[in-house]
Amino acid sequence: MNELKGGIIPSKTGIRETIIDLIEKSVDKGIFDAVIIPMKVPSGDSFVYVLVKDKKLLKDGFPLAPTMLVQGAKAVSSVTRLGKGNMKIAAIIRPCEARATVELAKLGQADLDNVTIISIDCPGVLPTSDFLEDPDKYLKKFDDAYKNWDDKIMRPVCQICDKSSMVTGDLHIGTLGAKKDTCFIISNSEKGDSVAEKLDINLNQNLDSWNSKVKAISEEKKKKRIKAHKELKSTVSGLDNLVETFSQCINCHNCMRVCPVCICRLCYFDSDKVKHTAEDYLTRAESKGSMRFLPDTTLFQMGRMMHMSISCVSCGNCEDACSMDIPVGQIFSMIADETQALFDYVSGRSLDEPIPLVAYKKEELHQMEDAND
Amino acid sequence: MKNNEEFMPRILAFLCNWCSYAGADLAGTSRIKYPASILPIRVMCSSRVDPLFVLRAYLGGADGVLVAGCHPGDCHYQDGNYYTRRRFVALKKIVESIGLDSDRLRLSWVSASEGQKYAKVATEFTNKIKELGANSAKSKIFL
Amino acid sequence: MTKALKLNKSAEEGILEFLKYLLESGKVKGVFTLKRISKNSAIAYSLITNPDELKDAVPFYPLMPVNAGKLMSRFTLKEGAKKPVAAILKPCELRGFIELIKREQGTLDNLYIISSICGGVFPSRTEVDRSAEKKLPKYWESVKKGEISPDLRSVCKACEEFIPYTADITFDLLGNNDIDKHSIFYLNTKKGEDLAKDMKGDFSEKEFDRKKLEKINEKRQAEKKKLYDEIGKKMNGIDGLVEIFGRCIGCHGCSKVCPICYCKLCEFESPDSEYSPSNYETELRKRGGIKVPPGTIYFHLGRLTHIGISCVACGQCNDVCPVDIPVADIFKKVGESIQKMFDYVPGKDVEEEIPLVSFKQEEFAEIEE
Amino acid sequence: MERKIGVYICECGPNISEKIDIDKVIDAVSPIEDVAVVEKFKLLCSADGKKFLEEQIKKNSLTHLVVAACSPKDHEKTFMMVCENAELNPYLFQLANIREQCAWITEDKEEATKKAIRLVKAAIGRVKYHSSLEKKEIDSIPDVLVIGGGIAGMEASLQLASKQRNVYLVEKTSDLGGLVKNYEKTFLGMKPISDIIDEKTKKIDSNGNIKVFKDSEVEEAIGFFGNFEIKIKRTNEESEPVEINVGAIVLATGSALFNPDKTPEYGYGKFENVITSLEFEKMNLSGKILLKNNKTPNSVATIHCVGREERGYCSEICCMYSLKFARYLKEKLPNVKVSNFYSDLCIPGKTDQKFFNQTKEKNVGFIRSSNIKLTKKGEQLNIEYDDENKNKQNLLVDMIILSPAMVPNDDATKIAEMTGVSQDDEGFFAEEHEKLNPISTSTEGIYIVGCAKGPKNISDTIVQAEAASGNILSSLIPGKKLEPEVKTSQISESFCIGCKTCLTVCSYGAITFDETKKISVVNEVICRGCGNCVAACPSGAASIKHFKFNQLYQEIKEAVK
Amino acid sequence: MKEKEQKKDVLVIGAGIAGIEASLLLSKADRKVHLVEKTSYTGGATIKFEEVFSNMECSTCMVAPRQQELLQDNNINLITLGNVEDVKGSVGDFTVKIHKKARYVDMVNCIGCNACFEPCPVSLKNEFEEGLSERKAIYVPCAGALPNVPMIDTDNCLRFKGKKCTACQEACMFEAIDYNQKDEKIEIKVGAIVVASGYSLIDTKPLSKFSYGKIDNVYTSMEFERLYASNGPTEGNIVLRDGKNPKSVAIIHCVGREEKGYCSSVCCMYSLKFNHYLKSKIPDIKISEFYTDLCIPGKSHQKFYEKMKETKVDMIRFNEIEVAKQGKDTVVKYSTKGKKNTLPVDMVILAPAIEPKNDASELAKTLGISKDDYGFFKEENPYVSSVISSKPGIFIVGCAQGAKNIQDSVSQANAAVGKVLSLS
Repeated sequence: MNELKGGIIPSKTGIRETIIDLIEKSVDKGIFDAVIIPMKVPSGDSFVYVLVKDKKLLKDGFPLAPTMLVQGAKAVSSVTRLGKGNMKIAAIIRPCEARATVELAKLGQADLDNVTIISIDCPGVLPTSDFLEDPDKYLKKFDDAYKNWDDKIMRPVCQICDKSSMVTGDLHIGTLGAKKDTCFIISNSEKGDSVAEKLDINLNQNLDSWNSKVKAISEEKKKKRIKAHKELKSTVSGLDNLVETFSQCINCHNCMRVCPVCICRLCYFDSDKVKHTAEDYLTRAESKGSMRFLPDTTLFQMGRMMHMSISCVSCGNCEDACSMDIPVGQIFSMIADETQALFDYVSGRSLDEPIPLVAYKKEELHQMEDAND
Repeated sequence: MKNNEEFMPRILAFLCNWCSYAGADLAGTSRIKYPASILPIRVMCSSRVDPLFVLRAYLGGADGVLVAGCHPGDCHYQDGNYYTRRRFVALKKIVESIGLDSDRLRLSWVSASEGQKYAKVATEFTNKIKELGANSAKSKIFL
Repeated sequence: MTKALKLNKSAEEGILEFLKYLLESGKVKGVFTLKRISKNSAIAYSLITNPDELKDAVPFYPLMPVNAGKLMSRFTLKEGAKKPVAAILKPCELRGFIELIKREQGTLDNLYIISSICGGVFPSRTEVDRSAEKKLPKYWESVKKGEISPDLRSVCKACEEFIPYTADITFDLLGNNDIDKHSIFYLNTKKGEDLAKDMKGDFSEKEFDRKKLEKINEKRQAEKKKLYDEIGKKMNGIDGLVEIFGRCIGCHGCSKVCPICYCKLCEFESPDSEYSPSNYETELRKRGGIKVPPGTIYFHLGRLTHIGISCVACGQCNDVCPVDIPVADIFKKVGESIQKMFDYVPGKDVEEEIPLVSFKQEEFAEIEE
Repeated sequence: MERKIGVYICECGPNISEKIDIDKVIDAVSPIEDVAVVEKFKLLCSADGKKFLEEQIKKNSLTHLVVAACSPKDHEKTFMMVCENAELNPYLFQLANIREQCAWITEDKEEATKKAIRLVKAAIGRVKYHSSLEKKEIDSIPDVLVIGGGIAGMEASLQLASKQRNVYLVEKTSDLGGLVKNYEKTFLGMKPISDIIDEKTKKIDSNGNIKVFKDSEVEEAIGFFGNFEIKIKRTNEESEPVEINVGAIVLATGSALFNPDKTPEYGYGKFENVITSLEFEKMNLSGKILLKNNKTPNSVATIHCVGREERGYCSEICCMYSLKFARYLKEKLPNVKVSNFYSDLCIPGKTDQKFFNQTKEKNVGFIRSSNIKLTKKGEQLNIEYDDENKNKQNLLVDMIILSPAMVPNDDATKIAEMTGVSQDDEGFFAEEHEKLNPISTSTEGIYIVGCAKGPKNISDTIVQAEAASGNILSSLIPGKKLEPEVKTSQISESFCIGCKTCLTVCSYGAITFDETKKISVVNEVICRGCGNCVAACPSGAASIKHFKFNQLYQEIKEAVK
Repeated sequence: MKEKEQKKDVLVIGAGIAGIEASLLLSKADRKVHLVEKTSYTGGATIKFEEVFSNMECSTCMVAPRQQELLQDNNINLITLGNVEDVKGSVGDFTVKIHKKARYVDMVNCIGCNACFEPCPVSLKNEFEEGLSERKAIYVPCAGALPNVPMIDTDNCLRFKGKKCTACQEACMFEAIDYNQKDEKIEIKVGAIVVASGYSLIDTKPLSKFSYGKIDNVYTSMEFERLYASNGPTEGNIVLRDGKNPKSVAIIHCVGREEKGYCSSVCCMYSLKFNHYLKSKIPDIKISEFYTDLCIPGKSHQKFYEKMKETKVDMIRFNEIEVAKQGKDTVVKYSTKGKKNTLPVDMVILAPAIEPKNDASELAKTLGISKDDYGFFKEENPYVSSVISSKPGIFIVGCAQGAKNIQDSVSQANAAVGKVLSLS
């Protein structure tokens, strides 16, 4: 991966303000017409994405929100799925959201021509259920945790995320390794370059301290990740464990609905293809004396793995939305790492990488074939 | 001499082709005056008016929504307007019991010969909406 | 007077014995009920065909992992049951099922419905945090006394429909002080009597104690009033709605678990509900900003127009909402208000037409002022 | 494809131009995306106007047309013609009504202009989503099935049968003529009924294009206007049903008489010599008007309106035939004393009253009465009744004729269900529109005539039979294709969940259910395009051409912007 | 032997509901129809009614779409202000001469903006509104009349009385007004003729006992229809000539029945309908219906009657009846069951018998068809068909053949079409 270029900008008041200022400037300069940015909801106890044009409203923008309820990729997709439109839009999202966005673009669910993705060094997000218990308290907790890059209170998947500073969008705001009252701004595309240029930001400054810090963190996290996955595997692998794990699933399919890369209008597992006659169900039950109803919970989860683990960005939204606290997110991040590794693919790493399952190389995966000689 | 400050509501009117739209036309041909606040939308039968349209209009910022069809028993399609009536009372009740202003929704039966009545309904409704003021849904961003 | 069967066994054992008898006698080929299905004692609906499997069955467990009405629909959607199956449903599950049948989403063929005078259920959360088990003793106490257990779902506390309407057999629970001594089955229908016939136990003519149930109902009504007042305060104008629904993330989990929502593809997920770039431009011009994905309140109001008339207020939607919006409380209140207009009780009678697809020539004259 | 929308605003002389600032409208809509041309014109519906539009469409190779002018009721068709002439699909056009519902309803030019702008914008927004629609054409079978071989059925058959058109006449009994064949004479002019029937029967027998099925019933009728598939089966006989295809069906299944058992006060079945009008007709036809004891009656009373209260309607002809009975009696038994017990005389029509007066002159008694009760007094029957002033009276007679209400035939419901024709509260077949389509039903191509749709006399029955043939002859023309409604509903197979909501609300039986796929299907030939099913469908699976979701939604959006 | 070719075109006389329905149906069969209407508008009597019994359907909603269809139908040649002057030939080949009065307003150029009315200096009683409102010398009978093109009433227009007035012409922006228009003589060849020339109500003045014309507040049923019509002179507000709402009304059936010698078959029903009219506008009004025999045949009619009875209408069966002044009051003097009574009322509505149009016999002569004793066109034989006149190829429908309701008129219209289409 080629070296990223970037610059250093002042950040006295705090990263959120810095970003807002940056956006405001750009809006004034006509670089952007509208911004996709998290915002506090009127009830004050949650955050959602808002597409903002009005500068007054922009003030309420809340980058780096403590929670991730709507995955930013879904927001970008919702705005651009039917076409890029005439507005130049900036999307202030997290790295995993940026990566999901890239995946969606590949799947024709987003048109990024007019979108400038601006990601941020991400400390992770809080589990929604925790946050909702006491929003104010947890917001503070989050901000503290952010300051000293402490992930203990974050989503389990965030705690083992080794891509929290991965730059796949156009611009990236780096805080890791930044000197006091400054932060880094990294460009990853011509789009990014031109924005920086219009904002008179010199992109040829030294990023070493950011790079090294990011490297260190992601390596450490990588270790944690592998370890965690190993443990998880021991508890969930094997049919019994799997069934046990998913036994509490109530088929609400929330996981699928909040998953950024589950794009089907009508999920296969909601379609007629999974509906059977009473007789069929009964015979199936008779074969074992008793059958959970609805059956096929595990099939559903594994089916999803088949359908989207290749594009999974381990954002943990599924786990967060699961009303039965099944560790879906962790399981999927584990599976995803493996399936993606197969093709040396990292979901959302780059727009130019085709999704493995819709492409092939002549010479690959022989290890999976029967020895034929 | 007209006061430009005065708030002129924006009222969407779904009119059935056979009775109410004809009635509205008659109001015009008879040169009966009523506020220009009413924006007619022609449908073949009032029963085509999906309550969701009314909701979209309401949340989209229409200050009022009028649905008008043939008098009960006169439906050009036998009994469409009876269904319209049920859907509408249900919708109005929903809007009301969820704490929104159900006075912004109105159902009327206007026959093809009732130019007068159409104008009357339009005027009354407009005044009603003027009392209620603009629909604040217009400016909400968290809808 | 309806026939009643009495077994001198606690409710728990009684029902199981009865089910066992049904399976063994071959009167039914399957029993559909709640069951512990895993080491960590997860409770889930199961279709049991082997009598031995009944040992883990917990028919009256105060949990509703899924609204079984939806499951029965799934079970009979493609084709009604060919062999007899007994299903133990809670009253609101039964009503949900009936509403779905009215919409061609299932049939009662060969189903024997066993329901109970219901004491309500816990939020699913309690199973997640494993607190359900601990809460059980307290729960059964209040059931015996005919009181409202503090651990119930908000809508259960406020539920007046705890007596099933169309069950073949009604099991006497709520307000029955002797449930740990004996079990009473009310055999409401011919089908019900046939099931119980030949069962060892004492049969009698017995009517359940309306007066007692009336008392219970009064408590429920009081709760309901509280619930409505509370939620009613919030449901106040467009700002009130924004307060309530503003944080909805549009996962549509509520509709997914709703026993009435039955569409293959929800209209609110259809192409018609997507915003085109120009739509967004319009909205921004109008509002300066717009939540994405948009259309939250539209979705909930719209869903009300579709299923409010049939909402059985089971509370599933409350449970699955990832952002704790009191969907069920709102739907119960609003749903009831329209049901009242047509004095319609969803799921009361399978023959009764859904008001919105029928009409009377003389009605609602007043609507057209 | 690139859109090029032309917007043309009609000044309509001063009517629009003086009330609306047209230039402002032009400025407002010109910048809109896809709008290629915006122009005003003095009078677009004039010959010049039409020519101008046509040229504009061609010159600018427009893909969509918006005209802002008068009400669609006035000139929608006009401008759609213009489109056709300019080879632009007429459904790619939208008319904004800025005259009747804008210019003419306010004095406030500013407001009118604002409204006009909205209306035109709405029209533009809508038209963008219009799509070309083509007229459908379907082949049709000119042949006709007539059910019922009474006067109505015979008349209809005769008038319909021709070289290019076969008629299948199905009669459940073993001979034609229906109830009427039991009568001796008509009441108008006292003409022999046999003449009428014999004449028609002869004609039918000799007509090669009429195939008569006696002792037969229609077992199945499926399909739609122009293409019905019919199964005819012989009653009480095990034989394969005959299968025929017809384009239209005439229901002339007649009526029956109210059963006086339900009104015990008249002692029917209890006392001898109390008979129904039909029994009397038969007796009279046999030539021998006799009491049970074979004596001739010296006094006969006719009681009108038997069962009227129970049924809730006046059967229209009882008064008249009761008068006719009096004439029969007076002719055959000159000295017999005849009295009529009636409540209100219903003798509409220009000649009926004359007939009444003539009858009266033959000293026939007319007694306005209520609360009639029959008892037996020796050999005679005693009629107890209240007279006009509510005084109790009575009268002794030898024979009593009851004039019972006319009621639908027993098999009416069966036939209704088979054909999908609806019945009114009384059980008679229901008209599509009581006044403008008194012969048609809500199922296009099925017509109802004679007493099957309500009591009436022979003359009116014949008129209806002819009316049915009028409808059929004008719509089912051999070799001519049918043109069903263009703006019909459709149901998306992939979205339909099969809840049958749409079936329930459709008044025309245009939606059927595919039991294998478990989804609803619209028969576009039957659909009238009201859109009720679209609003009823919760899945958004139903849509209706030219009033599609997006077409209306864009209109709404622009209007409330 | 070669048969001489049959003309396919059809002449329909009268653009009332029967004529309209006949024409539309014929056009559907691709027949060219010449529809000759005496007046300047279509819709006949039916469009004068606000609602029609027994389902109280709005008459305009019912008829207007058909009128629109008619005007836009290329097969139908509508000749308004037309009069059939001469008919020669026989079935399959009639030659018809029509006198078309000039309208003096160009049907093509006029867009119906009505700008020409206001400046017209003449104003007189509007016949369409039964003289209850005024019209100008250039006018359409009522708002929404179709075709929506005014005519000039040359008997009253100043210009046609030799004055120099051009007010209407100046007001017209579309050069639609053409004083030089001339009456036309049109000759057409048709194969068949449908006569739907309609009816009128008997003149009630001669029936002095009803004091019509003598007492202000005695109205005919047609006047009352217009009083109630929302597009009528009072916009549907039921008021007496002094502008007050009546508090009590007497509706008298069978006016002129004795004299005519037949029952007009629709009066009972429309009188009951009036009862509904009155109650809907003036709920606490007192209504007395004076009738002799209630003639409400038809399956839906008695139900309607019973519904009306619930509104507490006073149904009085009279033997003799008379309307008179008693001091200032209008009273109905009547005898029932031998007893004499007097009832003071604010308003009296007469339900006069239906009779043939005054020009019926003239038309009969022109057509060469026979009339019955009452002057209605005579059907050859009701048991062959009531729409067949004495002359082959000429069919008689609607009230021109005898008093009847809309449904039966339309049935006859359809029947006549059946006859026409099965000719040849």
